[in-house]
Amino acid sequence: MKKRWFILIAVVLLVAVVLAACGKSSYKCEDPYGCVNVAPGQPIKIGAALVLSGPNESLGVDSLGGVEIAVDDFTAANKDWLAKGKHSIQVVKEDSQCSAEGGQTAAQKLAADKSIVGVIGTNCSSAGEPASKILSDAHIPLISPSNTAPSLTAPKTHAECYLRTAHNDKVQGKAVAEFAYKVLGAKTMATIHDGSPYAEQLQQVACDVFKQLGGKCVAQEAINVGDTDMRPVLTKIAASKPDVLYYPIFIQEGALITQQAKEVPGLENTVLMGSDGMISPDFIKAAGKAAEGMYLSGPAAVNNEEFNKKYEAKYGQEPPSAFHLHAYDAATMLLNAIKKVAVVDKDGTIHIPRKALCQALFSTKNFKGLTGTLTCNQYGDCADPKININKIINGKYVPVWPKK
Amino acid sequence: MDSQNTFWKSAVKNGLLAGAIGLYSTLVGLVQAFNKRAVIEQLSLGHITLLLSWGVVAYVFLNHHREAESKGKLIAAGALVGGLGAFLVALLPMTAQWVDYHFVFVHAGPEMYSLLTFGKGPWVGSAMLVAVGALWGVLIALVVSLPTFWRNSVVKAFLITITVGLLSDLFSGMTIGWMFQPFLGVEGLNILGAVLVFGLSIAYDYWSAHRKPKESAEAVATEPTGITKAQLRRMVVGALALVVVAGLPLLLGSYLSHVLNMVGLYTIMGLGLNIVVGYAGLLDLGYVAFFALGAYMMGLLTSTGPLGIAHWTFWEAVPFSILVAMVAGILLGVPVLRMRGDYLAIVTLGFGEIIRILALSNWLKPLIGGAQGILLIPKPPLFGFKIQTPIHFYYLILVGIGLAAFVAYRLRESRLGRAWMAMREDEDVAEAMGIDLVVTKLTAFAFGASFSGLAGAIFASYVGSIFPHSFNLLISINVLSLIIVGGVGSMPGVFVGSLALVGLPELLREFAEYRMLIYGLSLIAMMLLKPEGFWPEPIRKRELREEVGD
Amino acid sequence: MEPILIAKGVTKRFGGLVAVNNLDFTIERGSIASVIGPNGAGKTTFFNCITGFYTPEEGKIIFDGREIQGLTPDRVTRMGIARTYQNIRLFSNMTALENIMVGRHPLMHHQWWDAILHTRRYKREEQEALEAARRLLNFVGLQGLGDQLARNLPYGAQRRLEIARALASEPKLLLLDEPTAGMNPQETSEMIRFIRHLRDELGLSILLIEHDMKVVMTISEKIAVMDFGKKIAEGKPEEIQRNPRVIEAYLGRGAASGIKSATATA
Amino acid sequence: MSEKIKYFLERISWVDIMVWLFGLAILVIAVIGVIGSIHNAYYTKEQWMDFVVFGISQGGVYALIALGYTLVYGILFMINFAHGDIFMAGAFTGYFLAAKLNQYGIYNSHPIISLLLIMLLAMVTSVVVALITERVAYRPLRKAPRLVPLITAIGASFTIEYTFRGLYGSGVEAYPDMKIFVGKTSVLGLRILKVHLLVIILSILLMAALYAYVQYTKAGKAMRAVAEDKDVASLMGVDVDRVIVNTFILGAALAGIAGVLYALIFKQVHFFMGFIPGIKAFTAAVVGGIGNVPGAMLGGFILGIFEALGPGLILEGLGIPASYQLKDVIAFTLLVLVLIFRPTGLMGERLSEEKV
Repeated sequence: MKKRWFILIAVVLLVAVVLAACGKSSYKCEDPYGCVNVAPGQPIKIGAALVLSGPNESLGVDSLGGVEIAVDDFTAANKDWLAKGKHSIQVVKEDSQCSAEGGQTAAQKLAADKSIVGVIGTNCSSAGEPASKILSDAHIPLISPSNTAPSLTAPKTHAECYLRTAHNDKVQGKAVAEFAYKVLGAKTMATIHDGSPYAEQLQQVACDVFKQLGGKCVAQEAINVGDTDMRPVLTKIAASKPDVLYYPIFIQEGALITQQAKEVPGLENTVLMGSDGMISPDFIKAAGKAAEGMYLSGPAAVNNEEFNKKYEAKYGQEPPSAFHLHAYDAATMLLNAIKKVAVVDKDGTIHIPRKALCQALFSTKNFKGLTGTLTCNQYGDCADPKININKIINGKYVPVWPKK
Repeated sequence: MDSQNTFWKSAVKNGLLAGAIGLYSTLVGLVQAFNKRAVIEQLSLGHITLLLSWGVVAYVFLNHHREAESKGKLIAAGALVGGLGAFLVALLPMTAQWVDYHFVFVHAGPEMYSLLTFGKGPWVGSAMLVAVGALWGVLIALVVSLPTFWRNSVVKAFLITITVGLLSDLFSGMTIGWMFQPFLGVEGLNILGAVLVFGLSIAYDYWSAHRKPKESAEAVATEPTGITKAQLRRMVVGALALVVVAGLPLLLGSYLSHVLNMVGLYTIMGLGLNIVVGYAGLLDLGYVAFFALGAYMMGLLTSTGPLGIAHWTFWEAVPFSILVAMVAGILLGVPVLRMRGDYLAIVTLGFGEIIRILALSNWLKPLIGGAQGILLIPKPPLFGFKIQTPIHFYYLILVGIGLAAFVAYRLRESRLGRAWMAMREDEDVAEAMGIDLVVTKLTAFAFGASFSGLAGAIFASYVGSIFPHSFNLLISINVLSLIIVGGVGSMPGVFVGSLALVGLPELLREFAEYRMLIYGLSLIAMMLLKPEGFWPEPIRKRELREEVGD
Repeated sequence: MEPILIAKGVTKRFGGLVAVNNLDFTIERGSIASVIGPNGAGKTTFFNCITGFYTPEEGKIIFDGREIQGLTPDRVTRMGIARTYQNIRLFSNMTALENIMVGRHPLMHHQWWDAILHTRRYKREEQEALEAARRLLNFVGLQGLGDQLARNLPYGAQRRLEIARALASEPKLLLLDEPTAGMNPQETSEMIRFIRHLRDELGLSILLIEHDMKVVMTISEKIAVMDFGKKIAEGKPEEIQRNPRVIEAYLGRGAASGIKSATATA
Repeated sequence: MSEKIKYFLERISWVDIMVWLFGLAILVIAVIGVIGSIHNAYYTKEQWMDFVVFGISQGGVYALIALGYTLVYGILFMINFAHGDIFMAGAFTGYFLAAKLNQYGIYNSHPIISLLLIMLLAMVTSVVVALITERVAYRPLRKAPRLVPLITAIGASFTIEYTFRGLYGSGVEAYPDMKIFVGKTSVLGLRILKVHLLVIILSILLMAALYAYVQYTKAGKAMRAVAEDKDVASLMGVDVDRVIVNTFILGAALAGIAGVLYALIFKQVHFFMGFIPGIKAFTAAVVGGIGNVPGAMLGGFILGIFEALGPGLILEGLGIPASYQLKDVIAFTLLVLVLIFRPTGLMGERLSEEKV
């Protein structure tokens, strides 16, 4: 039997060597980080490291839709370019979860696949921290549609080839505070977060700015994911009678607070505000009538009629969260950059130099995306940071600020 | 005549069961979700799921009646079971025009119906589905009526081929991945690969069944002087194993090494919890607390960010991580000294949650970062070299496992180890044997916690940033499950358990939302199949052996 | 002969029930003494008071010149008292040898660091323990069964293993709780011989609780009879046999209670 | 003299002293917190009463789930980890009926009948899930070491959760408002939400019924006999399997009702909703003394009240920010404290020394 094993291995080796020899091409890669070579008939692979399980899954499903539609659109627009070598574009999905170790695992898996050109992700900043480092070490660009933690693009801590089309928390927190103080005329504000880094950061920024403007942050409370009885914490907040209650959390707990706030004496005149974590048809469904009149901040471009049509046609539902357009832009940016730096051989093989790709991404200027006009700075912030405040009227998100 | 009736009755019953399982996997969405994943050329995992849900029932049923019934009847029964199973599933698309299943079942929609009916409409398609089910049943009946050797071999080869196909994308990520390219499709195996795997599996079975059993005789033969052949063989095998273990990550590439690293971290934790639960019999559901403490200690002491308090290196901080976890183990051990069994379980669970919530709290945010966690935790330096990639960490973790296993093993073979086990068996009698329960319990908690602290410290440095969300109850549950799946109290069992419960789920990542379902089902299945664990603790033979320890 | 154990006015209550009532009892060094009495007379409770499982509300228990009432069981054991249980309580998932080695726990002193580093102290003690365990295994006639799990041993072997485990701590006083329970006449007489052998060979003092009158009468040098927690008689076997109160308490009511207990389990 | 000191020193249990000191320290901190909070006078009297009412209604739900834990534990001595998910199964399935009834207007025109129908469906679903779980995951392992069924229970918990996620989807579904239960009413001068009143009354009624069932019916007596000693009970002619199945049915039916009540208070249902209430209910059962039916009720209410009241009453007085985040810390500390002073729970039988 041992002999048979040897024979088998020998055959395998032989076949492999022959195949490797056939694959030789005329292009010589001079990029210091190497090149991705896509043989004719093979797909160009881009990764999607998104949260595809657990409580924040709608965020990932939403972004994934954006990426896939971007790929469809790019494929349709660049038929000739792809047709030469019979290429297609394949999206490799990885669940990065909403945690550091999830981000790490997804990044490791994508980094191990040498045919991956670039990655869209992650959704949660906690996953983005390790993922950005690992993928940059592998010279694979990572573009996030919804990481909002400032540290990811801070001068000292950013990763070499990490970019994002999402706005920084600081922008949104500021918008909320300004809207509450200037437009609503609120003098006191209370906040609730759910212990997620995103919500915690956002309410902190909002509070800080609100104070700078001259208002008062009367209570900063927190709940835990999975809590259901919000009445005690709301009763506590009611005792300080805030003008505005801001809770930038997610659908489940957000809906509970919205509903129960109506039942707690003392909060009758308090205006409720939330953020993009609750911009979702699911939220309206879960919170019901209680959500009427509530204000939600979010990226200015949430409702793109044309995109929504494509999304519904493809998935049979509305986009479940607020970052699909950012994901669309991220993917389009990546694909355009790939096309820009790629060298196509006579036989149709596409060569993509890695460092050049990364540089091309960072030099993106005045890119007309669905979220606005994107220009990347040296640390990887590409967003056109426009924030809208939406009001829920008859179960629809209606932008009310800034006035056009 | 009567037995005939019961045979057919039970065939119908099994057909209904097959249908129920088929309906379950369809409605839960397994079939549809897996349909996108090719395993062998065009055959998708979705198809396989359906076929397996009928096939397993049919196989078990037919195999049970193999002796008593004729071949023809088996085939007929197989067709009945498979066909009936398929019919029940086909009821969905057939009745869909009148009943709105989608109102309740999210996956019941046109996409699923067209998948089930091969896109041929409810009537033609359903007939096709039933035909496929019946044929599949016949095929299974044919396999069942093969002679024992071939039957087992074919079933095994079938399962192995599916598994290899399922995991085939891992091969391309390996360092030696190019070797496998000719056998892989865009996804999964190609026909060549599938045939090859199937054939190899059968060939191997054939070989191992027909080789001459001379080796067993060899093993018994003892040389009068010095080492026996068996011992020599053990040494050679041990040396080979060492080489393999050392070379593994180089062979597997960075992703699989990463998976092994996670398995390794859980192994360290498992070895620690094994002391608490396996040896001392103290049911601890809050084990993650010490993991968190080790990680946070490492983060605070080494981070180069604003929360770092000492800017030490990994090596300077590790002893403190272990020490802090150990002290915490003792402190949290004191209030539970008087509690037994399940009371202990819920209280430790509470401790684990308390630690996590405190780590998350606004209250302690100025010290440990709250929800924002601790960032910028540096990698361990090593003589001017930086331990950075998963492959590097593999060796670091390997050293950690070695250390933990060494300590656990030596403790087990001591007065303290026996005291732990005596306490596990009967606390009162142990006390009456002169064992100080307080000291014995607290040392168990302390050692268990210190292993967890070590794992946490490595984890923090490995991931580079830690967040309170990483330290949830699921980790405690996972560690407890893996030591029980491996075999309570057994050190090799810990490794087998973490391979099964940490390694496999990592490999099943692409099934995202179905991963936990598979995890839950396999926990139940594993315990039903092997209640004593996959590698139960071996009984130490020492009545007639002279040596003590080594 | 000087006494090894003196109990003076020991009283133990559970709520309203007085399980042991003002009991006085003395065991001479090197003797075999017994406590008998009908079910629920408080014999095992008295045992538990001696071994530290219970703290008597009143009275003193003096062992080897020191008061031991209220001490924890591990301390009592370390002072030199070992016991067995009425319903055998072995460490069932440990081997016979390991069971005995656990019994040697109080005589060993190495700490966890010794075990990890394999210091000389560890090696010496482990070697001694292993040898002692093998010796005891042979002594109780279980040679060759050392590597069996305790739960897999036959009933009689389990009884003897339990005694071996108790002996491993090298006690001065051995308490045996119904050592012949569930044994056939032949096993019983073997056990009688064995208990005598223990005393003669090892010079132990032995206190036993027994139901079987024949065993008690053949083996004991001194017998105390308990009923409802009280000692109703004390003396040599022949004295007890003649004592009218014992006959009344034991036979008169004992028969009735025997019937009752038989119906209760049915 | 020194003899006497030595005599006492030898008999002091340092562990007991340490453990008691530990408990005492927590109590002292709690008292300081309470004094601080009262001194702050941050809340009005009505608000304090509100906290208690919120706590009682939440506690009622906990108690109903806790009963399932306690019943199963009392008989099989196993933690049925999947019980929280059995609760979810009922509530989640009930939603679809509620939605349909609402669609046809029956929901608000015949609220009581609707509610009963929904509860019936929820009970049936929960019972079916519980029976399948028992048959597949627990019964084959009844003779196995105790940790093994614990692991299958954990496996069953995941399986049920993700099965329902697959069947019904991962989204949040919202029970429609039932008009007659919207708004507040006042009882004994307390303002109270109507839903809360309904939940409190129903849960107390159900518990009383259960207690009577266990205490006075033949089936209940058989149950207690099995709990006492399975072997003896089966010798006495009790069908042990049957009793165990009955116990699961009873626990699951209560969980199903609890699920609907929960959905009435909090409106939303989703596949993961059983996990945290499950753990809390188990905690409640232990606080009350696991295996003890009135204990589970008591434990549920106490836990509910502490969770609602504790952060405001204790933590704020200590100057801890965002105190509601630490609600679970209070819950688990309460558990530790109770077990320190009463190792078998508030109403659990004292481990009688006779059992040694």
